[in-house]
Amino acid sequence: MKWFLLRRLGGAVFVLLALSVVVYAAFYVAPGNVAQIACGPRCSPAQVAQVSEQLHLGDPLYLQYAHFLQGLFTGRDYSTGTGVLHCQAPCLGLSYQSDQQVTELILAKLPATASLALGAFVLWMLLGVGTGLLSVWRRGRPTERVLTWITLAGMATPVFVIGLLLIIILVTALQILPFPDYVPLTEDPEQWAWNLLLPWISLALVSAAPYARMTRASMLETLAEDHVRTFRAYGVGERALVGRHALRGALAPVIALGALDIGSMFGGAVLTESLFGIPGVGRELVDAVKHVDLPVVVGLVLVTGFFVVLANAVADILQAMADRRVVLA
Amino acid sequence: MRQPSVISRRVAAATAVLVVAAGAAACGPKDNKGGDSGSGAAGKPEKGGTLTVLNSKPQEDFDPARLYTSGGGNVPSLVFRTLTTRNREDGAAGAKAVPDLATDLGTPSKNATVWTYTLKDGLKYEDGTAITSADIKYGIERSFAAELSGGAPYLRDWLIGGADYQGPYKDKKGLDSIETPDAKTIVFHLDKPEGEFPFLATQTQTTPVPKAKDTGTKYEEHPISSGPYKVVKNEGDGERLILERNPHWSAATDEERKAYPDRIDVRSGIDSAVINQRLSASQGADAAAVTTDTNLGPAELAKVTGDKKLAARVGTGHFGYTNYIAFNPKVKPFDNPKVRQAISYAVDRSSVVNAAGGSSLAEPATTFLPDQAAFGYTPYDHFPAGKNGDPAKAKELLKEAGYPKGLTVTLTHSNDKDFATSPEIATALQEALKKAGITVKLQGLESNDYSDTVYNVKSEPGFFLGGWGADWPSGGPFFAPVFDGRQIVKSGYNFNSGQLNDPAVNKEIDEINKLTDLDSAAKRWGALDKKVGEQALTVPLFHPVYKRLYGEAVKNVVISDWTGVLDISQVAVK
Amino acid sequence: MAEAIPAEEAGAVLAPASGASPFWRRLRARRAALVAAAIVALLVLVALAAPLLAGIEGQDPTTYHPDLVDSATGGVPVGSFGGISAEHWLGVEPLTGRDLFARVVHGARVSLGVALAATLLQVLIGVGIGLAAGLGNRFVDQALSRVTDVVVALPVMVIALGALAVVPTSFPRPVLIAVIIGLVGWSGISKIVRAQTLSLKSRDHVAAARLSGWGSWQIARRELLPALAAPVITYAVLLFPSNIVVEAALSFLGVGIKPPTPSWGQMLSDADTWYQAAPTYLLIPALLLFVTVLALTVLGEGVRTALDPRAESRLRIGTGRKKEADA
Amino acid sequence: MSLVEVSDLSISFGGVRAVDGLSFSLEAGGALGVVGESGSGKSASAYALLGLHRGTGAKVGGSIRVAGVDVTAADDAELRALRGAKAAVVFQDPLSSLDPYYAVGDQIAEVYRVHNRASRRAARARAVEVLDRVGIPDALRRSRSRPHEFSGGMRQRALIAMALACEPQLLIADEPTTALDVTVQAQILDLLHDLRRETGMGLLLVTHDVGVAAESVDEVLVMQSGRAVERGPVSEVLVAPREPYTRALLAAVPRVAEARTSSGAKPADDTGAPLVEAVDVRQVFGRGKSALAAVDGVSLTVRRGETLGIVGESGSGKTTLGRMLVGLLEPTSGRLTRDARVQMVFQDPVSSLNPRRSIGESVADPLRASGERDEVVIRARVRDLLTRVGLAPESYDRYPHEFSGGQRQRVGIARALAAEPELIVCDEAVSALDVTTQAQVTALLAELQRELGLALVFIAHDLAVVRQVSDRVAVMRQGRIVEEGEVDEVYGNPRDPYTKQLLAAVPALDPALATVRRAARKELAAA
Repeated sequence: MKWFLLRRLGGAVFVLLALSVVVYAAFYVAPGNVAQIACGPRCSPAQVAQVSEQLHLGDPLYLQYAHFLQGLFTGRDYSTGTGVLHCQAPCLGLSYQSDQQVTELILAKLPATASLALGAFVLWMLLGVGTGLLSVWRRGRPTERVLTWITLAGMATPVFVIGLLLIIILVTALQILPFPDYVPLTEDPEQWAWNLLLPWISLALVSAAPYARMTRASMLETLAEDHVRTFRAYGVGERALVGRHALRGALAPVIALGALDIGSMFGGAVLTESLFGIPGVGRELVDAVKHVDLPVVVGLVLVTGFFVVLANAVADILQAMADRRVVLA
Repeated sequence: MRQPSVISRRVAAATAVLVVAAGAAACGPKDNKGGDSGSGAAGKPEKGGTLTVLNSKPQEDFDPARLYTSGGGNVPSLVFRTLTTRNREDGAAGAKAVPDLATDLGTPSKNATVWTYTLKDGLKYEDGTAITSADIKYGIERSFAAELSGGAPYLRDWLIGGADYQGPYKDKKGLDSIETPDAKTIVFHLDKPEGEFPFLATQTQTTPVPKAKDTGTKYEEHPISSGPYKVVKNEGDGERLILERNPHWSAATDEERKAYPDRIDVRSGIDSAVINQRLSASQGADAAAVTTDTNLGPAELAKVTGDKKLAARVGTGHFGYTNYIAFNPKVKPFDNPKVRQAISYAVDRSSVVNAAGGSSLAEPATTFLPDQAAFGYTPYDHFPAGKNGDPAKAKELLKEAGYPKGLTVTLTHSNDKDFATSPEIATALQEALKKAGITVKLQGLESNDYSDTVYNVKSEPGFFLGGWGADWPSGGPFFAPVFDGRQIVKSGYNFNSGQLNDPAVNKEIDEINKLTDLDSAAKRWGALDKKVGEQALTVPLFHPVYKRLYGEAVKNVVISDWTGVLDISQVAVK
Repeated sequence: MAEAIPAEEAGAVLAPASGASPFWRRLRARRAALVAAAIVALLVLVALAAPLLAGIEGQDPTTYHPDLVDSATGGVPVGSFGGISAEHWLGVEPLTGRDLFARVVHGARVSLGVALAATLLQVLIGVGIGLAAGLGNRFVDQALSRVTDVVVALPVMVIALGALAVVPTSFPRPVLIAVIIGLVGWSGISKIVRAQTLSLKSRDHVAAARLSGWGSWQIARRELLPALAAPVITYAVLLFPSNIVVEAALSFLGVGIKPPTPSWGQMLSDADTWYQAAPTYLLIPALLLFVTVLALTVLGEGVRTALDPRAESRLRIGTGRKKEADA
Repeated sequence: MSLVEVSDLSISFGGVRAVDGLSFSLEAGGALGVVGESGSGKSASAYALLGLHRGTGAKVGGSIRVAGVDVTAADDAELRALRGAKAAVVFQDPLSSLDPYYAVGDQIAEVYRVHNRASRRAARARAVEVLDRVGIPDALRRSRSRPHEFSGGMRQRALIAMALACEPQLLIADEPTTALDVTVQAQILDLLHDLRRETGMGLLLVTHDVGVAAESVDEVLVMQSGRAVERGPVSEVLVAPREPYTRALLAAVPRVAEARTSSGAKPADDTGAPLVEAVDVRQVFGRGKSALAAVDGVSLTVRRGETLGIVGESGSGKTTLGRMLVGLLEPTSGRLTRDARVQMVFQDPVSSLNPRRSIGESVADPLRASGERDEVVIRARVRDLLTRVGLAPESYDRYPHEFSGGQRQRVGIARALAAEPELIVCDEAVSALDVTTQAQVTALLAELQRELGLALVFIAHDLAVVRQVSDRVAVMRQGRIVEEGEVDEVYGNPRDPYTKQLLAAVPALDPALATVRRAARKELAAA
């Protein structure tokens, strides 16, 4: 296991560096005069040149990337006019648009995405595994048919359509829930949960479907295994067989998939965030890319990349544990 | 000002749902008695309470040197007082400038190339220290620093030595063309006559900044206030801004700003649909809420017009802005005036107005200058296209121009759904011109790519959608950058798309700039617009109309003709 | 956009599908799959015959009808249900007045076309990389897994906007969108193919083939690919609907198909604010998208169980009902 | 009233009738062996005793009474009460019969608590007790570890412990030792024998291996395609069978004690250069601390026309050696020279043929690989080969799933012959087959060797089969050859203690010898 972790860590570092190079290259090549955008539409060519020099935009690609790496490992100094601002390592530079430290900017946005991701994760795991378990428990009966149809319907709807429908029903018609307006957890937990309920539900409804299918499939597979036959031959009841043995067998692959999905969720559920106006990483990425704000884009891609790579490693570990029975004596 | 960043229509990424809530207690029709001519909730406005501002865009770069505002901006003008400011009265009077920190609109001398201002007495910062002319000089100098870029270009173009000055951090000795003989007076030396300097003095660049308290790019987090409110909290570069009363502000020295609420909570990053939804529901704190950057979209408008109570809570305003088709005469076949005229005849303004949100959000335009007196609006329609275009006349002209079988052209537009240069408007034009035998191919560009392409002399396409707004309500800043030959920029952003360099037009522009009597200047701008219009360098399409909701408890709502929107310094919530 | 692509294993089992005939027999036995197949066929037909159908209705997707919308109220279509009438079977589009039926029908062509092209691309790349990772030595396997990580980690949003900025606008947008979606979604297939290749490699008949003298690429073609067909097809049939949703999501974020080409995603993103003023404008594309994706998912499910003969037998074991056993 | 009474039992799955009118009974404390080839319905009948077919769609006819309970009539609750408490079962494959996620002790405790009101702690104590009783060392600690940390034999002991937990009156053992090595098999059979003597519970032992039956049961019931052929005391049926089927079955069973019957093969031609020569070859898997030497320094030669048997338990490295000889695996170190065309026949009939390709095409594979393009020539050559291995030439276009295990092995052989090899390595080629089919396939191999002068390397774990086929034999243990020589010499008087232990563990067909050999084994194990 130690060997495995070391290799994955090395792999992760490689992936993150590769990501930053890809994004730098893409934006270096992309048209759109960054200096002009950063300076403002009515800047004179002289002013644009000054801004371009100040942001080192004139340097060749490798030099800009070198500055970036230097910032990442040792920190960098920026002139604020009257003094010097030291952005300590890991410094992802300053945003062209708002001169804010990218690290601060992302840390300010992460809680919103995290709350959305974790809340939705819990809901869709419960919903998914629950539906899967129920449909196996009731297999062959009408309820299983209905549940299968609901899960398939869940997979067939984009999140922004489900979100819209929920808003129409729960907010406008029945007015049970307020229109979501993100309140940080630290400020007011009760409001935080109340406002995030709608995004959680709509995200969970869409993402729960694959889990329901997978739970059902792997539970059925486990039920056909020899060891379940053994316990049935020893008089163990159906409920215990399904609840204890079949479910336990199905959990490992499901959690592995869950780890994978939550990793990409940290990449910001762009659609859900835009639909419900949640100031998360996803929306920030869309704005930053549209304003060709390179430092923010690179910073965001690295952070989301980190979570995805972390999730992949965790998913593989869980998968390895799940398949432990294959690697037998 | 090209695309007013302060006032933007509904942003593309927003998804919207509008609710028509049953609505709280209805309030009767307003009467405009008393000094406060604003509409809104009944009863006399009193001091106190918290005004909530719900915005999509954050108050980015909240530094007087960096803000690009029209007349000092809405929220910024609560904190940054300027030499002069916009008149806060309702209607057409609102389009004039009035003194603010200065005692008057400035005394011009030497043929309007030297402007002198004297400061009122008893002007203090939030920390009680006095405001001096040196602070105003330093404030202007700061706006030249590369780190604090973003402001309007006029100071750089008008002040002597402005083009080369690099800001106080690099040129320690400062800008000579601004003199401060004593703590109360400040004198500006311009390199050419500018009758409209008082309008320029309304911009936040003339806000005083004490040199001792300047922290460069960090100043925006807590700028020193000279206005009725001071910054108590500024999170995420303007995403959350809380203003509270500035004890050292004296109402005596400031007739313009009423400043009724005790506290103003400016929240941003909210979806524009959410803003309209909360304003119409108007529950809880949202009853005392307004917005300074989100208009009603067409779909939301459809609901509002159907509900009397809601319709009463909509402020309608006109901001000096024109959307038009721009031609680049250097590109074939648009060098031929007959082709440009043919297109002017073929345009179907009603389908363009629909694409821009319908007749209540856009009014057809036949003149380049906006249809407001302040711009010297002189109606003309050299190439009458009627409501739905005149394809026959257009075909006739095309035959004369040597294109009997019609022609094929490419229209460049932006991909943003901004109801100005958007794909919808481009497709509306495409359909109209098809009737006149002109096949139009569409070229949609991403927003940044679009600005780089159309505002660069080398890459400017022959036929593209454009729009222009007023930095202040006068023909000067509207007309000159687009038609003045000397404002053609070879490398960098050039807004003179027609690349017109007509000595007669240039000379007339200089003449008008000399006038300090703004009314006569306005008439001259109107006449010049009519004359240049004959060359059909642009095809005016429509002027936008801004409609915005405000909360039920909001009183004294004033819509000024300068900004076209509700003035936050007048409203009360008690 | 991360949540639109379901990365779950298809659960397809490498059961030796003995010959083709039982597959069709099992597929026919599943009624739901048959209905779904019919719907999908109908949709493909509609997409192909789009101009013909619009012709029958006498409309086209681009003509403006300003007279059919009430300009003062923000462009709401005149008449009930969004202006449904004899000439306009599904009503007209607010603001522009363009015929909705023609737009939906042409939109089908774009949405289904883009999704199909993207799926094929994903299958090609996925199988290629999966096979290479499965057959290659440890170093190749590691390197390719890391490459997959990079692709999975890159948000589709960045790729889309980066590509749009770089690629000249003359390049046909639907093809570009298909390539973008294709470049992003192949990691699921490559994981499956790699896993199956690893388990197949240890099979005796593969060893026998090597002993007979075949080279490793011939072995890949003769022994591995036929065995990979089942799981890959099953996963592709599930990937296809999710690609439609991704195209809709990209249009929703303003980086998808650009006007005037109609696509369902774009119509959805335009219609989101009109849900109260002109509900049909939103419901029609939403419903169509839902039905298409549902039909494809059900078909995919049917194909999966038909390819995996052990599926039915698993259902019955241990349901423990006494009476059935003694029948 | 006897412990088990089965009368006119019939079981059919879908259209296939697996058991047809079977009747037998078992007295309390008695031991009955049910012997038959695969497909004879022996396991189906055993499962029917616990009503395990309920809900699987199988149709069960006739009456079954176990420990006073009428199984077919019992409702679910009654049936559950019977399973485990009155009658318990031990399945064949220890690999997958335990839940990989729970500790072994917990699983036994779970079964115990199904039938006895007991606290969790008491149940776990009972688990440790029975684990200790079946001879698992340090039972308390091992009860907390999970199944994959147990060896094959240990896991089978744990399953027996689970059966003992509720002190059932009847133990049904379905092929309990088939998946185990011969030495471990002997220990398990001895354990079963001691437990029966101690607890007096009845035993129903289902097996295809006549030897296993001979050693551990009092009476034996021979079954063929769903019907009982013969029943009687083990000493009578196995020594002097009445029915012709039983006689044929016994004849086909290879005896480890008898010398090769047909040794008409050409004498090994040891003049020419050896076809394959391995000098101190090693094969190491994994790296660093976890490196495992599957083959640890083996030297051997194979001459033309000769049959070299390689015998050893699982994990001895015999398969790895086989794959190296053929060239599928490159040795990590040591020299291996091969100047002959070699082919291989594999163990698992299912995985050795590509399911999507007709058997004719599979056989034609080597021909196509060698560049032959002419379809007519290929088809003719394949038809000859199919006939040569005893298959109908028209079956060229039929698919593997339409053939039995034995027939598929014949296709494997035909494919090997297609490449006109000089040496064929048979890796457990007959281990998965029934005794009768096994005999036919080995006879075919011998015939081909004589006719084509082939050299054979016969890898297997069944000492008896190896003795029937080989000229020379090598015994492998943990990657090394512990003994090598003429087959009669090695089997007659083995020198290496491991070989002796192996030979002692092979179950003898004569029940009388059983008790004597069991005592010898105990004393050897103690030494």
